[in-house]
Amino acid sequence: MMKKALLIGFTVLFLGVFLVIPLGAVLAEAFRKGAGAYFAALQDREALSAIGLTLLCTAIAVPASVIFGVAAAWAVARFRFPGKSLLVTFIDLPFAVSPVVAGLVLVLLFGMQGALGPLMIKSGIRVVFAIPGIILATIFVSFPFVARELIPLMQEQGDEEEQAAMLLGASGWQIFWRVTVPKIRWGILYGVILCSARAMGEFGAVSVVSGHIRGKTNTVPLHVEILYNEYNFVAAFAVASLLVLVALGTLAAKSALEWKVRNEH
Amino acid sequence: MSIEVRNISKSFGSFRALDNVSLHVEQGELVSLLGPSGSGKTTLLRIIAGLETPDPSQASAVIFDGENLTTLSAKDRGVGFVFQHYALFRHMSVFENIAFGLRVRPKATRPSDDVIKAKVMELLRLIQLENLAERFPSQLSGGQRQRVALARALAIEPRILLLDEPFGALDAKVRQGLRRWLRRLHSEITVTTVLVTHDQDEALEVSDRIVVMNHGKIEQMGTPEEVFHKPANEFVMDFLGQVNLFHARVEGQSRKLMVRPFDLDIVTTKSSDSAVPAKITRINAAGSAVKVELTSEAGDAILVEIPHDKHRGLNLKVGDAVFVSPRESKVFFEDYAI
Amino acid sequence: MNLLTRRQALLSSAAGLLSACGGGSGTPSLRNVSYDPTREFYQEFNKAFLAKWGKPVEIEQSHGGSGKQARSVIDGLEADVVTLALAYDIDAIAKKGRLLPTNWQQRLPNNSCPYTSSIVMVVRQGNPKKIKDWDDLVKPGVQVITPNPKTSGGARWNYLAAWAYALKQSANDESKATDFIGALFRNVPVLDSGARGSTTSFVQRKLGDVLLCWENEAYLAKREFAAEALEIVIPSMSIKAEPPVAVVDVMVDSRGTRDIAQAYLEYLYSDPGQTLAAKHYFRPVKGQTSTLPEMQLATVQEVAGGWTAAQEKHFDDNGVFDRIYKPGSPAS
Amino acid sequence: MKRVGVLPGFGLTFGFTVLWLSALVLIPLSLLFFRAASLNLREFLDVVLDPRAVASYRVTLFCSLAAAIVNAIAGPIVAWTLIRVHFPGRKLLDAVVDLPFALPTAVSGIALTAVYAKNGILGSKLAAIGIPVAFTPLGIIVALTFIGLPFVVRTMQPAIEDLDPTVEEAASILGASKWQIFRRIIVPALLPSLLTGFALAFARALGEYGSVIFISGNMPLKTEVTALLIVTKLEQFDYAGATAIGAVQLAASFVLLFAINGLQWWSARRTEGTNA
Repeated sequence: MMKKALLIGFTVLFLGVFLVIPLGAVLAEAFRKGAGAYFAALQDREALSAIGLTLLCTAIAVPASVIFGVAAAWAVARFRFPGKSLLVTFIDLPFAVSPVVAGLVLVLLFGMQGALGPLMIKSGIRVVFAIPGIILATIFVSFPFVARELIPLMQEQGDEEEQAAMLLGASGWQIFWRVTVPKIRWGILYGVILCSARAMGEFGAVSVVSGHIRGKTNTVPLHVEILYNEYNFVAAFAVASLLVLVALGTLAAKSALEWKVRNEH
Repeated sequence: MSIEVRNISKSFGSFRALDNVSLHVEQGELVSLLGPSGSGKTTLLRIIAGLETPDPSQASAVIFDGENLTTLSAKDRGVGFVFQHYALFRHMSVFENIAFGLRVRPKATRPSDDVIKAKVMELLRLIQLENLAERFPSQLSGGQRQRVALARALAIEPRILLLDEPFGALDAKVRQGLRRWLRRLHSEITVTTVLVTHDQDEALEVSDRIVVMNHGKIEQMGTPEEVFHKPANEFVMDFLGQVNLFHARVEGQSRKLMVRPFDLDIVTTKSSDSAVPAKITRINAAGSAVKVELTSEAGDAILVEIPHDKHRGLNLKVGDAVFVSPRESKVFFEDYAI
Repeated sequence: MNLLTRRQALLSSAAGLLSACGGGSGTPSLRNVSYDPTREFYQEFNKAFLAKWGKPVEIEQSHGGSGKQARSVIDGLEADVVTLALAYDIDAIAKKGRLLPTNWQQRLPNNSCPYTSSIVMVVRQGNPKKIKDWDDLVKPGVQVITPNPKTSGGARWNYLAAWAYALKQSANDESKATDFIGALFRNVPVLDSGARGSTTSFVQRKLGDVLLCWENEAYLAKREFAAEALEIVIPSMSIKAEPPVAVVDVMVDSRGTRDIAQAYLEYLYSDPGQTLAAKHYFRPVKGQTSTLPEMQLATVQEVAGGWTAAQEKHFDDNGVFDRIYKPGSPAS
Repeated sequence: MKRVGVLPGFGLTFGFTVLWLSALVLIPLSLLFFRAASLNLREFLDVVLDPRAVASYRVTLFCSLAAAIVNAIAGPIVAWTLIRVHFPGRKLLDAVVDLPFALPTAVSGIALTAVYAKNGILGSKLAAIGIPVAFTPLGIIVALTFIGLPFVVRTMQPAIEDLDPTVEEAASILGASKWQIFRRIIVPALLPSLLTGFALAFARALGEYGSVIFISGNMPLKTEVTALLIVTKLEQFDYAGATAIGAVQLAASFVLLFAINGLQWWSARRTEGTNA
């Protein structure tokens, strides 16, 4: 009992100091002028356009992360091969790369002074300072999440169930869909939640490649920055709190799903 | 279906798990691979199943009924395999676990749902778990999980059945019951079976033949009687039961002498030259025989097993000075039998 | 290639659908890439221009740090006109990006600056530290808030205003002026990366005693944070900040927007344009009289021999500003 | 390629992984080195060994490590509590853990600065007892702890969920003490994910920009982080200098991640070895 109280106390205190109070600061500012101002900020035309673009980026980045993550985790956790540590390190690299650098390399690649840029711009393809660049930047910063969630999980779980399935005559896809996916679904879900949160919240890299064109290439975080720089703190934090609500919403959805699955059993 | 393993070696890095092993298992036999951990028995089993690939060599082969399977995937070998920790599909019910091997068959050969259901129910009856079909593995006891794993392996009507330490994770009582059950089951369905174990009692009780392994090599193959009563060498003798070790001088030379406890006798008077004086330190009369622990003058600990009536006749007490003499002549001098 | 274009088109249209924003591909668009403090001004100016222009056109605004915006244009951000904080940034577009001729400043009146501004001081209610002029900023115990000149165009104007004053006080003795700048930055507790970040530090975080900022920003802050009752201090002299504008030739020619781009910039010099600039606390350059107080202003040309020289001498690596923060120097 | 493992799909998954990584990570990042190579060695060294650059490495490294250590200690406790201990509000706290990912880093920076500045709700109390947070290295550590926390908690949660409670029970029946259960059963099972979380939190902190610049004060030599130095170079149109520092930072992150991953494989192999 004592131990439980200690654990709860520590968790509440730590998360409180580092997460809950800053979150409170965001929400308090967002509602400083009342719910009317809050909802007005969300219905602004440019806010809506930023939300749309952010949803689009997320809708592309998350499936990319899932497909990559499952493939990478399968290769890394199920086989022994030389250079595995190196491969895992490369998967981690996008986390370590400064968002500023991540944006910069896209500019170095697709910018007008870049390696591929002049050619692509001549053929009418714009990557940086247009939506494809924003999507690429989002994918770059968010794609390792599912892989990173799954690799330790699949290593921990081992592959005896898969071996058993194989000995029972199951093909590779059958093993994957019927045995592995159910085993790792919570890992995938966690990965998806993290990946979508990160994809929606990415600021640094997207900021470099966006061009900040109002109503066109502004994502939600960039829109927040603009509002903040206009001293429109209420609107800035209102739009930012939207991202918090999305994060809370996905977690609620996850809990509901967990509950449902548990009750089915 | 018979199994033939020829000249198989397997290394993990610098560790040599199997060293040029050959083995033959007859149709319908139940063979145990017995050895301490690290002896290579599990590796051999996994190579037969196709879960490991042997070190490449021209001479090596795994042959089922004359068909060379060395390069065939585990998926297509038609082997039933039971893992030490069962490897049940944790998200599937008992029913679905057993049905899995049938459900994943290609459309052309997949039985209908009714046939699958009938087959699974039959297997559930065989493992006496008819009532638990809808349970999940986490809701079963260890022994129940073990039986589900076996039923799952049998569902695909395997050509051979491989069991990796099937009772290793269970407590002694359950293990006893399952052993006997496995023996009965095997006589009912007579599928060629290879079982890996490090428990000599288990091997002696269930096997038609025992393969004793050590350090990646086969030390001896034979019926339980053969390996127990005619051990090929010191390791086999030591591994298959308790052994007393004596240091004796024979013909002027120092020799090592190994005798099983029930091959020794206790006498109160020095009856022969080979009788050794010793003092009784402990008497345990519980069990099928009376176990008497003694200490020789040289300070060696000696264990002797005598029948209860003999014990009563001698009226032994702790602290008594007695003599221990070999009853049987099957002992080892270093590495040869006399 | 074809596939890619189509996909890109699909993506853009998907974004368009999701964002429910208008402006179909039929309407021509004009893109103005500008710096941070002009947001409010161009919002109003664009409306006025659209009314005058009469034909349907969509004006797209992009705001950000001046240097960053210039870099984006060099790297391919399609801008029909650039309206930035310093000539140096448009020079970079001309030299590094080759998107407009290097003599761009001669193409519009007043060195292509349709409005000017200067640097002033903002203090708290009642001016508790009695700050009147630049000398007060180097006193011990006074904390000065200014962004980092290496990352902020506005901060470079702040710096040069102080430099101009120091040169004048020391009768053009550069080593004394350097000492003065060093002493000033020793009083800077926090270097924000942008001008509006500094304002926030000063107003919201209550950091520092005096904020150096654009004149127009000072009036905006005073209005936005009315509750703070901020006061504006006009120093004895300051710098004439000249934010220039230019048409980006390569872009307008490829997009067919030269006419409207040219008209757009010329409208800045018109009476309505100048009135709007004055309304947003910029100093108009033609006809209109400013409501802002008279100030003694030096130009960059006078204090540093132009932007290229100023950048090289003061702000590039190992320039005067960097030397303030060398290890072992008093400010470090 | 020699590989060990009998399950199918190695070629497909390995090929796809390598292809995707190359297109998205390796080729773009190699451009960084390519561009930095436009400097000659002397110029390169001048840029990357400049005292201010070196000071920024020190600040970045120290604060990142401190934040990662805080997370590596607090993260497992938080993750364990959120999964194993049931109390009202648990779900809500669990949800809040994702916050640092969801909030744009700039918003996080602003919110943290507001809370930890001298006039902030926590900052005022801490400043009163002589611990100023915002605009000091401690402020950077706070921001980096905030940024890195979800990495540790979220990588550990599936592993904790997967940890079979019956194993712990079995161990306690076998007479193992709490400490033995912890050391012999829980630690080996959770160590890989803890190390992963630590590595990611650490690496992420090394490159963090948005949340740090608001709370750090950005004073050269004291609280200026390396990412800011890169931005500073870019503002001067100095791509070569920016990419040179970026390349150094990337190389350092890579070496650190590689070392930690290597350590993890090594420890995994060691535990495998003792089990066999």
